[in-house]
Parts: sequence; C-alpha cells; structure tokens
Amino acid sequence: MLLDLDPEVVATARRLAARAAEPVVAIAKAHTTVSVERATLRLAGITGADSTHRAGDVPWVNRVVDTVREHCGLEHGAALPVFHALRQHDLGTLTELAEACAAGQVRFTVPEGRDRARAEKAARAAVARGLRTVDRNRAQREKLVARWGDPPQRPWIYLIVATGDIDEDVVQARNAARAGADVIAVIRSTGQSLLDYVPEGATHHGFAGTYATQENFRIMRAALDEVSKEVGRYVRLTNYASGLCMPEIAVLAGLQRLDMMLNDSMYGILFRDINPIRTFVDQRFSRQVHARAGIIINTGEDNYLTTADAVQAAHTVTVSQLLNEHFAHEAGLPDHLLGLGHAFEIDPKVPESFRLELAHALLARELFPDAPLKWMPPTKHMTGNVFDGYLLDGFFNLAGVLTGQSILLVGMMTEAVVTPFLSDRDLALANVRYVLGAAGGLREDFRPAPDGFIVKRAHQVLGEAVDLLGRIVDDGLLNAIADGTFGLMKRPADGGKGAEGVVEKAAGYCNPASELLEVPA
Amino acid sequence: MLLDLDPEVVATARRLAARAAEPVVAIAKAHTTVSVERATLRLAGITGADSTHRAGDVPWVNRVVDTVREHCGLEHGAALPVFHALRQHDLGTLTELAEACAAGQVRFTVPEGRDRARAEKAARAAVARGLRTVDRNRAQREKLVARWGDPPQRPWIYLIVATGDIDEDVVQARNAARAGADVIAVIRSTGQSLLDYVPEGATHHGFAGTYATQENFRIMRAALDEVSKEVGRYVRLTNYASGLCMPEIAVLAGLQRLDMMLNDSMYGILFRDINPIRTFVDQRFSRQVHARAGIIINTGEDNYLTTADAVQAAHTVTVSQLLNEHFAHEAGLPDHLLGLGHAFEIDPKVPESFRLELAHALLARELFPDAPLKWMPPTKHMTGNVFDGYLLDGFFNLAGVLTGQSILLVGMMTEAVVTPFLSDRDLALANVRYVLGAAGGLREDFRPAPDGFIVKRAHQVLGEAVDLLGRIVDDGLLNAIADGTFGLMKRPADGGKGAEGVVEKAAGYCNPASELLEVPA
Amino acid sequence: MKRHVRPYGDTTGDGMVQTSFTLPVPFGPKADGAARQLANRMGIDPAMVVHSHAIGEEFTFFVVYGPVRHVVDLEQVRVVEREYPLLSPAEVNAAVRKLLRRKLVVVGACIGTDAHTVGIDAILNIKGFAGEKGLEYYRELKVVNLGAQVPVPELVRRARAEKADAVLVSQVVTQRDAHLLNTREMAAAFREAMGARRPLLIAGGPRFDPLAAGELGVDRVFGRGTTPGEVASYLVHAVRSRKEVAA
Amino acid sequence: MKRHVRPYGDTTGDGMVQTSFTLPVPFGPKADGAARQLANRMGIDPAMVVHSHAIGEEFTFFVVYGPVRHVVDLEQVRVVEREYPLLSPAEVNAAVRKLLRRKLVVVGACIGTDAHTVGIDAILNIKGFAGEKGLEYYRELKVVNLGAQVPVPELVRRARAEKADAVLVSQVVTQRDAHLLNTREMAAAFREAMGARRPLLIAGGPRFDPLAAGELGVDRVFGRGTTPGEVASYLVHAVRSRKEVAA
Ligand code: B12
Ligand code: B12
Ligand SMILES: Cc1ncc(COP(=O)(O)O)c(C=O)c1O
Ligand SMILES: Cc1ncc(COP(=O)(O)O)c(C=O)c1O
Repeated sequence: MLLDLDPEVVATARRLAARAAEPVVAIAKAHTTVSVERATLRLAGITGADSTHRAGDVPWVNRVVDTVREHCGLEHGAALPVFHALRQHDLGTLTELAEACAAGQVRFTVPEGRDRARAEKAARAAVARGLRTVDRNRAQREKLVARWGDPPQRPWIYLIVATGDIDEDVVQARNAARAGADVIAVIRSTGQSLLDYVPEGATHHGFAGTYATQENFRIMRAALDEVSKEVGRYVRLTNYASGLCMPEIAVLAGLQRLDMMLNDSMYGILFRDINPIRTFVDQRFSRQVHARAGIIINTGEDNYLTTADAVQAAHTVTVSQLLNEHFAHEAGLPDHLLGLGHAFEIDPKVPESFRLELAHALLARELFPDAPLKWMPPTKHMTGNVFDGYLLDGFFNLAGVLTGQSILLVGMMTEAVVTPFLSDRDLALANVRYVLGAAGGLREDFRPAPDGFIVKRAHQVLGEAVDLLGRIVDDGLLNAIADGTFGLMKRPADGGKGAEGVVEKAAGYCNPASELLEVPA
Repeated sequence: MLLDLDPEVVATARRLAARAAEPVVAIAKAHTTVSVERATLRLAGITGADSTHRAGDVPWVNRVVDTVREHCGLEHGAALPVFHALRQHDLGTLTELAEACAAGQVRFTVPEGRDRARAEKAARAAVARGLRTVDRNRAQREKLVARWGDPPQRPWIYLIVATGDIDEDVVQARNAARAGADVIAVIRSTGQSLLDYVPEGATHHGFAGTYATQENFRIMRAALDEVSKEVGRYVRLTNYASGLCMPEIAVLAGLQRLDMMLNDSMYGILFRDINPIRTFVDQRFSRQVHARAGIIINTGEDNYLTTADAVQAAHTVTVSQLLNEHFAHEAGLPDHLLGLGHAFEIDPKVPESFRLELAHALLARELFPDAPLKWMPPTKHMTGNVFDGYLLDGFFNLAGVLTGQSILLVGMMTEAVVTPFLSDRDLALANVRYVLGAAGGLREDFRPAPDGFIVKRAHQVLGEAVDLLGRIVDDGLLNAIADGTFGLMKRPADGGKGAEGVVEKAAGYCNPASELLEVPA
Repeated sequence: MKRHVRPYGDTTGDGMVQTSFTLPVPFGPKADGAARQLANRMGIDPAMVVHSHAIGEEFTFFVVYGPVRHVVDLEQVRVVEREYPLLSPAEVNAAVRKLLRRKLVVVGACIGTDAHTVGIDAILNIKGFAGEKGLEYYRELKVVNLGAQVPVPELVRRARAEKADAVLVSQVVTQRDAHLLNTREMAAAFREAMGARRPLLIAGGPRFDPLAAGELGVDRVFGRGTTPGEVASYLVHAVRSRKEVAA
Repeated sequence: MKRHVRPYGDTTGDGMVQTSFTLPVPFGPKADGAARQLANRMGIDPAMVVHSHAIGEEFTFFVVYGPVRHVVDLEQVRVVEREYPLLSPAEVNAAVRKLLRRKLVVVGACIGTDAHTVGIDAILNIKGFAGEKGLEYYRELKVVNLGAQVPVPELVRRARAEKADAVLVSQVVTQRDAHLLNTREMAAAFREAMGARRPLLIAGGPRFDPLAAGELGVDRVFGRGTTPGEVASYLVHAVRSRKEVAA
C-alpha cells in the first residue's frame, strides 16, 4: 500500500458510514414503491404495453399496478391482489389479466386466509420462474466469459454510445468493440429517468441517448454476443438502473443478461430531483436484483465533481463511496460487484492537478482494494479545444494505469461539443491503447514519496471524509442531503419527483421477489 | 541517482571516448579549412558581399580567401597574406582590400621576417577587436539575464520557427515567446548547409527554413530583446553552426549575441555528407568560438534515431554524447555549455515504449549531470494523425519532466505534415504548460524500481555503449563512421562534400584567432 | 485591420486550414480520393489527405490540410454586438428602481428534459461565474430559479404567477436540435398564452448562435461564456426599451 | 456501396466535420463571427465555433464543428488505380529477364536541396519497407542510389552514364512547393537532354498527389506509404508498355 493509510481511521470511516446509513436502510425496508411492485410483476412474467391507450404505449405493468393501487392500495404489495385476480378470473397469463384490467373487467382486492396463501404461492412460483431466467443468464455469462475470455488487461475499457437510435448504436458499439472496447454503455435519452414507466420496443428517437427498453437491451446484447465471438473476448453491456424505474430496469437487465448497471444510492435524488425516500427504497430492491444477476453496479460519485469543485469536494466522493458500499453490502452485493465511481475532474489549471488526481485515485484504490473501481474521465473542464481535450484524456488514462483502476470510462475529445462521433470513440481508444501499451507497467516505478505531496493529500481527504461522516451521523443522512452536502445540490427529504409513488408497507405486505432476494444477513 | 550506475563503468566509458577522439583531435589541430580562415577574417572585421559578381552576392571574405588560396595557398593561414597585403596597399579596411582584390589589383604572398611580424601583429589586433565584440556580447547577455531573468522553470522551452522569411519568423517568434517560449530557434533553409559561403542580408525566400545570415541574426536578436523585456525573461536565440560554414556562423553568432547553436562533431558528416576531416577541423574551431562567446552548443544525437531504430541504436546516442563531450571539453567548452542531444523516438507501438524512453532519458541525465541536456521530441513516428501526435508530444513532455531534462524542444502535432503553423506552436506550448503545471513535481514520486525494467534497460544501454567505444578505439573513429555506426550512415573519411576546402597546416601556419582562442590545457 | 482576410498557417494569405471527418467508405486509395473530393468542394485546393485510417470495415477517418480558397469579408461578418452598456450591480439596481419602482422579476429554468443546471445557475445563483456574482446578488432583482427539466406549460404557469418580467431558459443538450425545438416551443407557448404582454424571453446555452433570437421567437440569445453582468445589463436595457416603446 | 455519401458523425447522412484554423483577427465576438463566415463558405452550416482563443494580439485560433452541405460523388472520385498486377520479386526478375535480356537499371536520388533519404532508401535499399525488401534485393535490377541533395544536372549526367531505364527521385520538403518545382525542373532537364529517349521518370514522397504525374512531366508519382513491391511491379509494367509502343 503506497499511501500508508491508518487502518484505524479506515475502520472508523466504515463504522461511521454504517451508522449514517442505518436509519435510511430502515426506511427502505419499511416502504415499497410503484416501481418495486412493477418490477416484481415483471419478474413474475408480465410484458408488453397497452398500445391502444390515448397517452401512447403504456406498459401493461403500469396499468395493472396503477389499478391495483386504485382498487386496494399497494401497502400489501401488488402480488397478492394480482395473483388473486388471476385465479378469480381464471386467466392464464398476467398479460391477459392486464388486458382484462384495461377493459375494466377486474376488481383487485387483497386476498385473505386461504386465498392469500394460494395467491402468495402462485406469485412466488411466477417470480421464481423469472429469477430462474436471471440465474440462467448469470450462468450463461459465466459460460461465455469462460469461452470467449475476459479482457486481457486492466483497466477494462468502457465506452459510451449515445446516438438516440438503437440501430446506429449497434453500428457504433460493434466498431468500438473491434477497436478495443471491453464494455459498452448505451446512454439513455434525456428525460427517461423521470418517466414513471419503461418504454417498450426498439426505439430510434432519443435525445442525446437511446431509451432503455427491454427490446433495446436484447438487440444490443445480441449484437455484442456476435462481436464478442468475433473479437475473442466477452464484451460487457451496461445501462442505467437509475431514475424513477430503477427497480424495473434492474429486472430487465437481469432478464436480458446485461453485465453492469449504473446504480447509485443518491444520484437520482441529487441530479434528477427524485424524492429521496423513493430513491432509497428503489435502490435497495434494484441492488438485490443486481446481486442475484451478478451484475456489477456503477455508482455515480463522478457527478458530484461536475457541480462541485473537485478539490474542495474530494472528500464528499469518499463519503459517498463508503455509503454506497454500505448500502450495496446490505443489499447483498459482494465487493467484486461494486464498481464505485470517481473521476478526473480537477481544473487542469490548478498547480499539480495531475498529482492531486493521483492522490484521490489512489485513495479510492486503497480504501476499496477488492472493488472494480470505475474511473471517469474529465468532462467539466473539457472545452471545444479538442486538442487540449485529447491530451487531458491521455493523462486521465495514465492516472488510471498508475493507480490501478479497474474500469476506465474512455474520455472523448468532443466532450464539450457533441455526444461522441464514431471517430471520437475510435481516436479515444487509440489514446487508451497508446497509454496502456507504452506505460502499462509504469506503476512499478510510481512510488509516491513518503510524506510527500500525494500521500499528504490522500491523508487529508480521508481525514475530511471521516469528519464529514461524523457530522452526517449526528445530523442524519437525509438532512445532510437536504443541506447540499453532495454536489452542492440541496434536496429535502419530502421534496422531489415520484414521492407519490412511495407507499408505507402494511403489516401483511407481501412481495415474493423481496423475500426470494433477501439474503440472510 | 535513481539508476545506480557503476562509477567505474562510467569512468571507463569516458576514458574510452577520450582515446577514440584523440587521433581525430590531432588531425583537427594539424589542418585548417577555407571556412576556418574565413571565420578568422570575419573576426578581424571583414563584412559585406560582392554584389556585382555574376553568381549573385558573394561575400567579400570568400573572394579574399579564394584569391589568397590561388595566389599563395592557405597552409600558412589567410591572416598573414591578407594583413601583409593591407599594409602593402596601404588600405584602411579589409573591405577595401576585398574590393581591390576583386578588381584584380592585389597579389597575395606569405610575408617573411619583419613583414610577417608586422602582419601578424596587425592581424592579431584586428582579431582581438572582433573577440572584444564577442566578449561584450557575452557580458551583455549576462547583464540582460540579470535584468530580465532566466526562465522560472526547467526545462527551458525551446521552439522552432521556420517560415523561410525572416519577417514572418519575427511574428511567430514574438508570439511564441509571449506564449511561453524560453528559446527560439530559427531553422535554416534546406541546402544552406552545403553552401560554402554565408549569404548576406535579410532574406525572405528560404525553403522549410530561413537562411542564417548576420543580418537575420541581428534582426531576430533585436526582436527577441524587445519581447524579452515585455515578458520579463531573457528569451534566448538559437541557430545552426553546422554545415560547410560552421566556423563562420559560429563567429557571426558570437558577434550578434546568439545564445545557443546547433553544433555537432559528426552531424555534417552523417546527415549532410560533408567530408569528415573538414567537419572535425571546423567543429573544433567553432567550439572554441562558442566557448569564448558563452554560447551553449546543441549536439545532434537525436538525428541518429530518425534513420536508425531508437531501441536498437540507443547506445550509439550515448557513445556520440561521450564523444561530443570530449571534443567539446578539448575545445574549451565547460559542462554548463554542453547541450547534449537525445530524443524521444521509439516507435510508440513498442510495448512499454514510454518506459524505455524514461530509461534512455535518465541514463543521459545521470551520465551528464551538469550538462544542459537538450531533449528532442518525437518526429519519426509522428504521422498525419495530429491528434495522436499531440498526445505523443504530451508524453514526451512528461518524460522530460520526470527525468529532469534541461532544454525541451517542443514537439509539433503537424511534424509529419508541414513546418509548424502559428497555431501548432501555440497549441504545443499549451501542451507543455499543462504537463509542467499539472505534473511538474511528479519527479518526486518517480522511483524506478531497483532492478526493475527501467534500471535494467539503462544499464544495458550503458554496457552496449562501453562495448561499442571499445571497438571504436580499436578500429578508429573514422573507420567506425565509414562503417555506418552512427545513424546507419556510411561515410568514408575521404568522401563527402567540402574535402577540397581542407588544407594541411604548414610549419609557419599562423592564425591569431586560433591562438587567442586556444585555452591552456 | 484589413477588410479581407484569409486563414493563416505560417505566412500571410496562405489560407491554411485543418479538417477531419469520417466517410462511410472502406479504407483505401478510393477513400482518400473521396476525402480529397470533399475537401476540394469545401474549397481546399490542393487538399493534402495527410492521414486516413479504417474505422471498422465500412468507415474511414481522415485528416486533411490545405489552403482554402475562400476569403473572409470582415465587413460582412454578422455578430450580435452588445447594444447596451455593461453596468455594475449598483448601476443595475439603481436603473431598475428608477424604471420600475419595484423589483424586476426573473424566472429561470432548464426546460424540456434538459437537466444541465450549471449554466443557468452560473447566471442566477449568488455564486455566479467568472468572478461575477449571479443575479440573486442584485438587490432589485427577484430571482425564481425553477431548476431542471421544467415542462413548458409549468414554466408559463409559474411565470404568470410570479408576474415575471423576464424568463430565462437554458438549453445545453443539442442532439437532434433539442435546444432549438424546445426554445421554439417555449416561445410559442408564451405567445399563445400571453400575446404581446409576455415577459422578455431569453435563451442561453453553449451551442446557441446569438444571431438566432429572431428565428427562435425570443428576445435575446446568450452563448458560450456569458457572464451574469451581461445578462443583468441586458435586462435593464430591454426593460427600458419596452417602456419606451409602450410610452 | 452508395454512390453519394456524406461525412458521418454519429448518424448516417449527418455530414459532420471538424475544422480548425487561425485568422489574422483579434480575439472576440467579431472573430468568432469571421470564423463562422469562413466555415459557412466552406459549406458548414450551421457552423458551431466551439472554441476560440487569442494567439498574441493579432490572431485567433478556432475549432469549428458542424454539418457540411457537400456530398461526395463516389463515381466522380479520381484516383490513380494500380493499372498493373502486383508481382513477387521472383516474378519481377523473370519478367525483366524476358523483356530486356539484361538488368534493368534504376538510378535514384533526392534532388534539389532535399536531404530526406529515408523514403527513397525504403524503396531502394535491401532493408526495404513495411516488411518488403527494397529494389536492391531484386536480382535483375541494378540500383544506383545517388543519395541526397543531388543537383539535377548531376542526376542527368549519371542517368546517362549508367544508361538508366528508370530514374526515381524523392521529394519530401514541400514548403513553398519545393517538391513540385524540383520535379518539374528535373523532368524538363531530361526532356531537353534526351527527348523521347529519356528514362522512365518516377517521383515519390509523402505529400505528392499521385494524380499529378502528367502535370509534373513524369511517368508516375508515388505517395505516402508506397512499398518497394509496388514500384518494382510498376517498373515491369512500364517497361513492357514502352516496348509495346516502340514495337
Ligand atoms: C456537468 C454536466 C452534466 C451534469 C449536469 C449537472 C447539472 N446539475 O447541471 C450531469 C452529470 C448530471 C450530466 C448529465 C447528462 N449529460 Co451532461 N454534461 C455536463 C458537462 C460536463 C458540463 C456542462 C456544464 O456544466 N458547463 C459549465 C457551464 C457553466 O457552462 P454552460 O452550460 O455552457 O453555461 C454558460 C453559457 O452557455 C451560458 N448559459 C447557459 N445557460 C444559460 C441560460 C441563460 C438564460 C443565459 C443568459 C446564459 C446561459 O452561461 C453560462 C455561463 O457562461 C457537459 C460537457 C462540457 N464540458 O460542456 C456535458 C454535456 C452537456 N452533457 C451531455 C449529455 C448528453 C448528458 C446526458 C444526457 C448523458 C446521459 N444520457 O446520461 C446526461 C443527462 C442530462 C439531462 N437530462 O439533461 C452532452 C450534451 C450533448 C449535446 N450537445 O447534445 C454534453 C455536451 C457531454 C457530451 N459531449 O456528451 N451532465
Ligand atoms: C527523418 C527526418 C529528417 C532526417 C532525415 C534523415 C535522412 N537521411 O533522411 C533529418 C533529421 C536529417 C531531417 C532534417 C531536416 N528536415 Co526532416 N524530417 C524527418 C521526418 C521526421 C521523417 C521523414 C521520414 O524519414 N519518413 C519515413 C519515410 C519512410 O517516409 P517517406 O519519406 O514518406 O517515404 C515513403 C513515401 O513517401 C514514398 N517515397 C518517398 N520518396 C520516394 C521516392 C520514390 C521514387 C518512390 C517511388 C516513393 C517514395 O515511399 C516511402 C515509403 O513508403 C519528417 C517528419 C515526419 N514524421 O514525416 C521530417 C520533415 C520531412 N523534415 C522537415 C524539415 C523541414 C527538415 C529540415 C529542413 C529542418 C531544418 N531546417 O533543419 C532538415 C533539413 C533537411 C533537408 N535539407 O532536406 C519537414 C518538411 C516540411 C515540409 N513539408 O516542407 C518535415 C515534414 C518535419 C516538419 N514538419 O517540419 N529530417
Ligand atoms: C448513477 C447514474 N445514473 C444515471 C445517470 C444518467 O442519467 P439518467 O438517469 O438521466 O439517464 C448517471 C450519469 O452519468 C449516473 O451516474
Ligand atoms: C547538429 C545539427 N546541425 C544542423 C541541423 C540542421 O540541418 P542543416 O545543417 O541542413 O540546417 C541539425 C538538424 O536538426 C542538427 O542536429
């Protein structure tokens, strides 16, 4: 360990993070949300959309859950009323039920006694079937990785495609994989995170990103399977389990064998103004699904450094990583699925900025030695000067190599201009290849001077993180968020979008998915 | 010392270099050349050109020396016949003498007895006057450096201008200095090195460079004095004491207060196919002049790596540096004026190429701790992909910082395309500024692993250099050059251009410049 | 300065430019020829295709250098000149007090699905931008910052409720011209809802062309690198002009 | 493949290109406008001036992105197609033996003041280029490499003395069109000295346009990345064609 961190201080930091998270975990356990219920039904097999609806395609699952809520509330969960109705109406599939429900033929109630037991059993069986698909996908991934191989090097090379059109995305993703990408992330259209439903089908009209839909997931995973075979390594696919539909998208990812998902415990609150309680409930469920699916989550600490200053706010990244780690562990995710995020966002004009970056990156590395850290490129200080930007990205790549980062999100010289062009991605990969090839082993020669600039800076940031955690334990995490602690965004616990979708669980709440996913502590 | 070089091996290398150089120094002392004689007369005050000559402007000094040679040979030097004739014809200045000579009115002879003594005295007085100008310039430089200051950082930033037109060069040089350049080099027109005269006046029509003339030197030095004042640091000026007129250009540099000169003991032989003896004689004289003028020389080892492979031929750079060092010391240049050259020219596709560069650069640094090493950027592996090139230049800058180079010749992204545009230079300086600012102190954290890749490589190169020096001592340096040892160029001792300008000194050879410049061993 | 200028490589008038692009053509001599043709059509002649490489099997990337034949006529350059003086915060406050005898109400938002608030916050928040305090710092301005992803109808409603004198919207995402579509939609909605009594409409964001105000149906467009002081000074100027027209 | 194509940013047909240049205009909004005008004239519309910065007080550097309106017509692309088959060294040797019944004599040089020999050496020296051996390796070729900075009269003299079948000249320095001037001078000198009996004249170098052979007065021009095998194969083809014409 190059930084010589005090294990006592590190342990204190983790202890404080656990204490800060505790009340929030309790809240998360005590509530459900419309999206958690929809996710459960998706696991139980519901698919498709009501294309006759005046507001455009509305997924059947939304129709059903909304109707359940209307009829009997969601505090007992959707599974009981839904599977009870299925039996009552003697319907074969949930889709048939949805159609009946849309036609106004179904009246949902919470079953009692033997009805409840029967509904519960049927629901559990259906959900278990869904989970078996998830399990099969996980096994299939393992098989394919064994067959085609993992990337030969660390960091893994992670590339974004974002044309808005799934067909163009496929073109770009294939070319990126051939040029060396190990992970492809399909960025979502602006606005999707605030949709309280998951769009259906293949889509072609996103803005600055492509809609996350089950069909788009399938298309892209199939394309990547093809190209994986061709390039002789398993190319991973990433999307976003984030926003109002976080739990459902997590389920769809498990069903379509996605490999990584952006999934943060606070991003939606801070950057999408989503209600904090909604977010904490949703993230817990979605992480349970990810744990089951063997999906690596990517947390979003990098974002803080786009709204706050990367030097002044460095310790908030560390605090958030510790919180994300705790929430993830609590939801059953092991270290090797924790793609904690951090970023190279210091103003390049700051003296010794590169060494400051090294200090921050090493701190994360040494605090989370077993986590597949995700190292994000400069964005905020990228400008239209694409030459400068290309250079800065090169130094970002170098910092990644020097500090042993696990997943390298490849920076684009056009960051301040457009969502990436085909050529931007290709040049960016050439940049990565040069740095990894030419300086791949330089870590051997990188020995921060004991008590030198880098070591001191890392200790300072850790110290500030411990202090901040202490204050959060005292004030409560929700208050800290309300005060603008993270990314300078002030988000009160009772504000934000999607609050109306949060429901306090009743005593008899039943959710077979939660039960099957809950790992024994 | 990071490389832990064995002082015994280093001492052996120097001893072998001295032995290899010895016979060549003897040859250099035993000969003169037309250019050494012209340089002497230039010191003695001759200026101007015969603009009536059918072949275009011919400098008076060429007319005079050619005529002396015709009339009485040069083996006694030009000074005696010239100053004898001056007195005989009772002329006031050398220019008048030149005119008379052009008119066919002078018959040169080597004076004897009292005439010789008189001529010698007059010549010595005239040359001494020239040297006083050189001395004044040196003092003036020291004064201006004291007033305006040296660059605040190492490495010094060295930039090339090469428009072919001295007026455009001035525009570019000023802007470069304002943007951070510490040293401006005006590249010469192709072909000048093979001219056996120095053109006259301000020039505007060079190809890929601007002619080196006394007037161009003056114009640029004046422009840089102005801008030095403005930017508050003394901006140095560089040109080329190289090619067939090496000694004369060295004199002109001293007379116009240039601050650095490209001056290599073998470059002309290898890359301009100039006769080896001519070169060795000329370089000795020119280095004596540089020593007197306090001018830093820049040697040309970087060039070997454009024709030979930078990995395979790494040790030839080291050997050449040791030879250049010896020749320079012998000519009176102290370590602090030895800008030994080396370069970042390894194919970027070679695995660990950056670390190999670090090894080579550190080796030079530790072998020559007191020399202002000149670190040259990638050229050979630059392509039309200017983005890749800009990145590679960034890593070159980083290697310069990490290994403590003294003078950094700034690489241009358009290296493979055009002589630099104004914007190329500006972007290149931004690149340097970023690297120096962001990673300026990273040297503190750069500790090549003992017995690691870098250390091993440096030891290997030094070992190969010692072996090669041993072979050169055995075979003779002239034979080694003939065999293509340096830059794969094969140059036999009796071949090459300008051989006809070499003259063996007679017993009574007299050259007041050589005498005044010869430092007591 | 001369009226007619050409790009400058290393000599006055040499016209040198650099360009790069990708063509959907497989790598090879034919592709280089295609790149040369395109560059020629752009006015670069002779066009030096100094680099090309394959991107997959169907695309080729090019770097081209050469002299462009076009000449810039500086007299024909159209720019939005700042048509008003730059005022200090004190001057802005004094002017507002004099003009309106009440606070000037500014409503700001990122509209549509755009969630990039840093830009509008730089203009509105006290913290400001480039060393200048934001509009919240001005005593005589009342700033209502609605934040991100505000639907246009919601914006109109709030602007009306607040009796906004000026509405400031930010648009950073430009893919598929999102910024233009959203801005036009916003302008149309205000026109429809309030006609001539609509507040001043101001759009901003890094990729806007300041010349486009008319076409977008807004009063003013601010681009890359705008400072709060410019916006505040403009507000004074625009409110004054409106009053003068009304008078 | 389609006949008409446009540059590709991230969507078929979007036409996106990048360009950068310097204008001799002081930094500021007016300069940005000038850059926009130039980009418009190049066919980029809308032109996004995404970056500009001052270089000194008199110049501004720009980076511009945007869609270019021009379309590439692939059928109109003119390229020098290789009009001859690529032969192996053995095939070249066999063909020369059959055609000439003696060695084919090649004289090579960098002419004028150009001293960049690496390119011509890559073609001529045994060591070769890109894994292919150079012409010296071919048993039936006699190669006389005159090296760098060879004056044209000297080249003509040597070519005559060696009874050269082909003269290969390299030109790497292009500033002020040095390569074009020197090549034309060379061609004229051979024409003058030897008329129709002149050897094959071949020029090469990284910045030559292979289409320019006629205009330069030479038989063939080779550009960037030429391999020795291409040159050897061409020699066979050209010598054969000459014989056929003569016959
Ligand atoms: C920070 C940032 C974010 C943050 C935003 C945080 C926040 N609360 O604002 C986060 C991380 C959340 C984010 C998310 C996304 N982002 Co973003 N982001 C950026 C980034 C790095 C910097 C933008 C910024 O803050 N600039 C600094 C401010 C001060 O500058 P400015 O906005 O230009 O504002 C100035 C002027 O334009 C003007 N101005 C701006 N608005 C207004 C308004 C008025 C009235 C006035 C007078 C003036 C004015 O004044 C300001 C001061 O001078 C840019 C890349 C870059 N370097 O530019 C990408 C960028 C803007 N993002 C982009 C994208 C695509 C996204 C996502 C859609 C990606 C995804 N699918 O996940 C998401 C979703 C966002 C959404 N729904 O809108 C793209 C947009 C591409 C395009 N041209 O269409 C960019 C360009 C990156 C890229 N190349 O892909 N992003
Ligand atoms: C190596 C090099 C040198 C070496 C040359 C050593 C030598 N013996 O050749 C040294 C260091 C001596 C040198 C010196 C100078 N150089 Co130089 N040099 C280069 C460099 C780095 C590489 C050139 C090279 O070797 N390329 C590799 C070969 C294999 O490629 P190639 O030449 O393109 O050849 C291929 C094809 O073009 C073709 N080909 C070429 N010739 C021929 C001929 C025939 C008949 C055929 C069939 C094919 C063919 O086949 C080859 C194989 O594919 C370039 C920059 C760059 N990266 O390109 C600058 C460059 C060429 N040099 C340049 C300059 C200006 C100079 C100097 C004038 C600078 C100075 N004033 O000090 C001097 C003087 C040289 C002179 N008098 O000509 C400029 C030219 C600018 C321009 N476009 O006008 C360049 C582009 C650098 C720059 N951007 O300023 N240089
Ligand atoms: C955790 C997380 N979720 C989501 C997003 C993307 O935003 P959206 O949810 O609007 O697609 C990001 C942005 O990078 C992120 O870090
Ligand atoms: C020592 C030396 N002299 C001269 C030159 C330049 O060549 P020329 O002498 O032809 O101007 C170089 C090239 O970089 C060089 O290294």
